[in-house]
Amino acid sequence: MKEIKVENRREGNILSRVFDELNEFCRARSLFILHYCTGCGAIELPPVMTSRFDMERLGVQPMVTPRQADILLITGYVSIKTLKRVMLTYEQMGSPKYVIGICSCTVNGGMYWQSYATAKKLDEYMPVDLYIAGCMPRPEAIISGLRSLIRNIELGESNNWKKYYENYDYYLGNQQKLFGDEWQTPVDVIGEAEHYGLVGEGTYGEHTEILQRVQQPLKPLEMRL
Amino acid sequence: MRAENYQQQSHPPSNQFELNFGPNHPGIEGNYALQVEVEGDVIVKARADGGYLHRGFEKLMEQRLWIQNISLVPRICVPDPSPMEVCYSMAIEEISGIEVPERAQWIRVLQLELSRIAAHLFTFGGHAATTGMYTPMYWGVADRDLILDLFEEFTGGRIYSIYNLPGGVRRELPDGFLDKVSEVIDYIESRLPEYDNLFFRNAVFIKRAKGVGVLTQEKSLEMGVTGPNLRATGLAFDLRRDDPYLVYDKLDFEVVVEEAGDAWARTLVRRQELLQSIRIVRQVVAALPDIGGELRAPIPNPLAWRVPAGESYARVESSKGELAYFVVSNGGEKPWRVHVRGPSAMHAVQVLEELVTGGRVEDVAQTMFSLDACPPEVDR
Amino acid sequence: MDTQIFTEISLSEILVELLLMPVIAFLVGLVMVLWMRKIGARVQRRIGPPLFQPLYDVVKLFGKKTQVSHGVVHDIGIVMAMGGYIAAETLLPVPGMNGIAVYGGIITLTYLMMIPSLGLALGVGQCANPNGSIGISRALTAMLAYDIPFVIIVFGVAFHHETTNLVEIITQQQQAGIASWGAVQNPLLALAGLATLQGMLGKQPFEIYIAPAEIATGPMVEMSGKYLGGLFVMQAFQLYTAAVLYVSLFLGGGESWFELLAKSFVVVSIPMMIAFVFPRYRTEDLVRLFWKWPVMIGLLGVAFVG
Amino acid sequence: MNLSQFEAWLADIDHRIAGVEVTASNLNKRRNRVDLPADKLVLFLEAVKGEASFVHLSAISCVDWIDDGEFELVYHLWSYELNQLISAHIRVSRDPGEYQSIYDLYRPAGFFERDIHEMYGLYFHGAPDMEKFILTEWNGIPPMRKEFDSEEFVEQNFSWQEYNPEWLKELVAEGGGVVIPCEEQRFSRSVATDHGIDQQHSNWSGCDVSSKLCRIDSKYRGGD
Repeated sequence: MKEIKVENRREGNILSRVFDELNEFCRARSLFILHYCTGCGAIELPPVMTSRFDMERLGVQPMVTPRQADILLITGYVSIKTLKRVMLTYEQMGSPKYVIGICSCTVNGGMYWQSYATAKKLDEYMPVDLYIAGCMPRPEAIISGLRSLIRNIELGESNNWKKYYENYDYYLGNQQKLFGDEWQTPVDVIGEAEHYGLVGEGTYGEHTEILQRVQQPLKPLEMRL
Repeated sequence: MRAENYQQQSHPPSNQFELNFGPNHPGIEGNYALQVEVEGDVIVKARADGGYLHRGFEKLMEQRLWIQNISLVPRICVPDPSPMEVCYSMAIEEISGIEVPERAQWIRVLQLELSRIAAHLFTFGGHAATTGMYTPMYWGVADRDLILDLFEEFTGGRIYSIYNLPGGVRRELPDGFLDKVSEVIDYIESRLPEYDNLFFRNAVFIKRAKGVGVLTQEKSLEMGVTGPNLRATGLAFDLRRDDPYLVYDKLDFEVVVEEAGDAWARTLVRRQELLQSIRIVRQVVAALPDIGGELRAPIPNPLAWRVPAGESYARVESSKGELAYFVVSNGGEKPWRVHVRGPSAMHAVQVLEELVTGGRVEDVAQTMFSLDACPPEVDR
Repeated sequence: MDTQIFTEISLSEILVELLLMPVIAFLVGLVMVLWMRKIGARVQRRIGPPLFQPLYDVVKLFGKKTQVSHGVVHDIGIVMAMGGYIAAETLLPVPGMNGIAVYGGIITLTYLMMIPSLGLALGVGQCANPNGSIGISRALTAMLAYDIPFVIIVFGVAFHHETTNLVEIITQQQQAGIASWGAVQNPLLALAGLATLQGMLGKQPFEIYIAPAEIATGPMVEMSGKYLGGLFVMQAFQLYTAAVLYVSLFLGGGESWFELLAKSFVVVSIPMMIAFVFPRYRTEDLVRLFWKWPVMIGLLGVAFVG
Repeated sequence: MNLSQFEAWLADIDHRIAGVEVTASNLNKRRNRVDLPADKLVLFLEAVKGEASFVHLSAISCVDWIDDGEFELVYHLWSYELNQLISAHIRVSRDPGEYQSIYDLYRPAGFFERDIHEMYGLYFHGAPDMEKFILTEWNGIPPMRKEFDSEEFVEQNFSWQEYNPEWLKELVAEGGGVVIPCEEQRFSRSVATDHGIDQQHSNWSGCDVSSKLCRIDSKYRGGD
């Protein structure tokens, strides 16, 4: 086992440190996957889930809504239309959250590199914690990928979700390049970053300025009787 | 206020609201969406929304060599990929006038039928899961995995086999492979009674599935429904029998028909087709050792192959219905145009919209899964 | 006998019991959740989760960094959902601890067991997610469906023992061995009780209000972090409460903890084994079914109560 | 109608509807090709559906013949009684890009016409729904048109993952590794011209191929 880095742990009294340890220990062992089949790699997920490979052994189980989930599996290529929905889903998930890019297409476009319809580098639009390459990766590969994610979480090394807050400007810029300047999501990422103390150097920038200019405040849902 | 400034605001009744089924929804097969307007529990309007899986296959194929596209086409339908490459190869063979050796044809039939069994096992599980019974899904996917193991052994890929070439198949079957096929087929057949007890004789499931999403024969003909969904309405039509390709005319099998046309009938048709596929695989396993000869007809250097100008329309009965490739060549290195007619393009859009409307919220997912809609075929 | 119970308990003892009973209930409930998932795994021919999985889940959910709240009522709803069961635990006598069961009785318990559903309805209503609204309306309908046979059963049992005091009911059953158990004395009521238990736990075929494939887990659709954790805790309580209540009413409670737990796990296994091999009924079928068979059997049982 | 009657019917059709031409017919293989002028299509379809029982519209395919300035529309019709397929070919001018819908004859046409409209920009009058279905987030020209260069679009809008680890750098420094600049990759790269199909052909004739392959080979060998 690798030595656990001290600086990754929150400073404070012993009790809170023990609590953090426990928290991280449990977090590594209970991962809820969002049930969203974005691409063709999703066909290898049922075998992973079901009787033969049984990922519940690792404490991983599918959940149906982004609010409940911890892991966003991008199973293969994401078309631009899907990417919009993936962004909405990603921002709705509660942190700490992890993104796993399954299949070669999430790395570099895969065999659809010529295609006008698919996004090529997933890493540009959201921070990815782990890639499982292959077209498509076998269930064993997915399970071993999940295992290494579990190990990373336990060691406190998988903190990529913080990057999204800290470098929001970069990610937003790439999204705007693809979706146009009017792009906005219902989630107030900057507000969340401020609230949870995750504002970094890259949180604000030219792209967030564009966002603040075009952003229309969300209205509360109309109540009708 | 002046009259021309007055904008009438329409307030829908309070029990009416919009609901998005998908794209991120467990009740949707794959990455697809259905926007429904619900009044109480009843759906008054449904609109399919596709394109989430669009990769521009047809454009990609125009940019790649004829032979490169073989590895591209299986990705069009993920649960049942084998018919795609066979159909594409058949289309090229027809244009260039290549005769496929008999042994290759039998091996292709083996591949197609194994793929069909796998796809049907997958569909049951999905259908059962939409009604809240997850055990058939767990069993079905695990049993399907045995077939994927077979595929891995003889083609090298679990899902995408990329085993065909225009003119034949790539490799000879491994030693002792046919014995393994019969073993797996026997095992799956022995499992079927358990599926029956769990699923097909389950009173609650029958109550849920009967009368849901009824397609009459007239309507399914009008709307271009094909495959098991058409046979569930009482029309005995199967491309394997009525537009025979490969060696299906030498094989003995029945075209399964059900009359009711609802979700239950569609599932029953698939259940019985499973048996027919097992029957076909047995015949192929019995016949293959006696059929010798080449594995593929000679083709020019595939990296510089110019398929002669012409066009062809090849059709295959996939597990979802009529799958067709319209391939046009202008004599170049790359296809001029490949049009994929996915079977789900019909029943996942217009038919689904129509069947869901007037139905209940709890039956949307079931209707979609019982139609065995495959969104990547729609989006391509 | 009544006077003895009232006089013997001191205030400090009651306070300790009030604290201890929910904690024990929670822990046993977690084991029951694990038990349920293990049974499911076995039916589905797989191994299932590790031993401490339910605990990991709950701790992780409470430890999530972002907690998306949809307003005060959303918070209160979850507190009500958990609190209703925590209050119910103090009214469920277990070996060595009676809590405030002697003061409450079975009628109060019945009321308390409805609070979680109502709390959930409040909380989910605030989320404004149509899936959640559909889910909660289904959940309330289902509650209406199983509560009628439930009330009949409770009435029948109380009539049989001529008391609404759970401690008294358990003591009466324990006096003459198995022959005096509710299940032997009123088999029809026990049968109706089993059906009600299935509905109360919300397992297939009565799972309509969760229905992931239809309404994306209905009431839970907008729950994240500690809210979902609260619901996980609620589920543990729910399993415990339903099982122990059934054991107390029909299987003579437990003279020792071992006896009680053994009986509860047997009881709770029955709905779980049914759950994994059935699809779910539609709402109207569910209501029709509950108002027909369990009600009829329950009424017959009441008629035979001597 | 049986098969021999159908044969006679097919032989007679060009007399009844002017301009219809049965260019290929193979009843054994169950494929028949019909070419006809665009304005006669509905007439032909009505006849073929009403008289010869071709009730199933299998597909409508669109082919972009950019050099002729025309779209070719192919209607594939199937008869469940005769087990025959008729492919009716018409040509429509590319420029205004409009044609009439056959939705009232064949309902599956609704999907195919909608698809062709968003992929090729060919508008069908009278179709019930010409809204975008797949490319709702797409603002460019219809992507299946030949003049749309998908690769150019990709190069403009997306960037690529860098993969240049140390071991590869060392290999390349020694002269090894397979380093083919993007513009030299033969099998996927199409030459970007307006619609430069011809240029593509002349560039990549057979002998050229072998020389390029050799070059790649020598690069391989250089590492040894």
